[in-house]
Amino acid sequence: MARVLVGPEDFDVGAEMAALVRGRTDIGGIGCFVGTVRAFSGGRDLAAMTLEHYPGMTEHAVARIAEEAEQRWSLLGCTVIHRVGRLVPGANIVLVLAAASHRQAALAATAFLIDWLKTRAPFWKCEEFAAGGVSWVAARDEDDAAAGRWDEAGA
Amino acid sequence: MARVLVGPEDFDVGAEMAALVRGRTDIGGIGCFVGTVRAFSGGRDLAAMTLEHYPGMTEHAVARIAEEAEQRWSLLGCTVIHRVGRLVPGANIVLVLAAASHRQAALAATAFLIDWLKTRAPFWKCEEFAAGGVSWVAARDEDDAAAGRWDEAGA
Amino acid sequence: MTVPVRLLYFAWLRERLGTAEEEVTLPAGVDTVGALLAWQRARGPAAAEAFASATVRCAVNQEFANDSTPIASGDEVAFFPPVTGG
Amino acid sequence: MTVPVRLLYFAWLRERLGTAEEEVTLPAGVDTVGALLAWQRARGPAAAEAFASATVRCAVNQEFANDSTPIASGDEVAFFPPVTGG
Repeated sequence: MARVLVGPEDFDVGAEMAALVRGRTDIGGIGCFVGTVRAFSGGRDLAAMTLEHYPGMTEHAVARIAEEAEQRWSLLGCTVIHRVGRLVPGANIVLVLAAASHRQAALAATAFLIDWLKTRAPFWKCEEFAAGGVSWVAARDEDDAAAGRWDEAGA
Repeated sequence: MARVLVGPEDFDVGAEMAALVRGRTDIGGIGCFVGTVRAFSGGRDLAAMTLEHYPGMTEHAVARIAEEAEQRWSLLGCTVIHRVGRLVPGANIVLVLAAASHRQAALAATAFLIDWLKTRAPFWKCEEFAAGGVSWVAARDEDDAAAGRWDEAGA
Repeated sequence: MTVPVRLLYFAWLRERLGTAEEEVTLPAGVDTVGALLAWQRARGPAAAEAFASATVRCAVNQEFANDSTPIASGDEVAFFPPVTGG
Repeated sequence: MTVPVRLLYFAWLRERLGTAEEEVTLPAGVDTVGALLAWQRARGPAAAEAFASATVRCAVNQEFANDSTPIASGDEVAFFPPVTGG
């Protein structure tokens, strides 16, 4: 059963990883991804990035994505934390952890989790520029393509 | 310039990641892999795993692998820590961190780093069984295949 | 034969419509997402413009939906742009 | 025309040979890794057995080497099984 959190609070990668592996001796590898706010977007300086979401549906959608990863790769542990609200450059946005017997499963599950979070969980990013003005981030075809590669074989 | 450490000391994933990103606002994603000692191998219980290495050559080989990753994926930060000596089940063996502007580069570099560490750095694992006896771990064809996929396109 | 539903809007759709949420009673026959989108476009100029884009996505009772997904009394129906989290 | 070199052994090769390191003087003509492997196999039964395996790997001056890699006076030459770290 994955640990799933959606909220404004920051996360502590070391503490989350320690909690995932504590007392376990069946884990051979832990894959991890942390997404952070960049200070530039399309050549413009960012003041902040605000993440809107769909309360209720979000937690459910993220939990299902995590469950899918747990099943596909027989994960021994899985954590997904996604922040919402206004975040400044350098801030953490998302944490994915996947623990498995072997590294291939841990790393594939990590990539899958972030690919599906980007395309199948109801979050929307709004950029706030240093020079003023805001802009909703457009979905990218390459993110859909990255998510789509998990549709078939599931490797 | 990557941070490379080879030695018996354990590492602190949270502290290493914090050091990698501190003060940076150009990073969009950090990929991470932690390898740990499993308590079972080939159906037998392990008491410990001892990692032997080639002092001098190891640091050099690991640094070159990290440099290759930094160049291929334009990494904004890279850390590789590999432990040596006798490690008990549950203990950390290896840490890989790769920071980049975007997630694809961070995750690809992470996979590359661990694949090449397994096949191109002079470490050898010796298993010590709970029921007595020791055995050197044999290299696996699938690790060579995993490392080989980075030889061509370098995707 | 009218159908009361709860409508939610997110991101730029919420901003363009100037509302995050409303309760409406749909006329008989508006019983799929496709029919509800057509009904939205006929509500007025602002709605017509907001729902003109083929990129508008929908969830019914917090599950991603498509044009043929049925809509029934009491449903929660959300409209939003393609997601961009992660 | 003899060639002094330093030889290192790791993992099971070290254990089978009962030594981690030695200084030897190679006869003239033993000037490649391939020739050095043949010389090792001719040193005695233990060495013959340890070096019989086609999986023995070599590094010259801390760089991975192959049979045709040259060996010169003062080189550090290491022999070991395929690596298994990570």
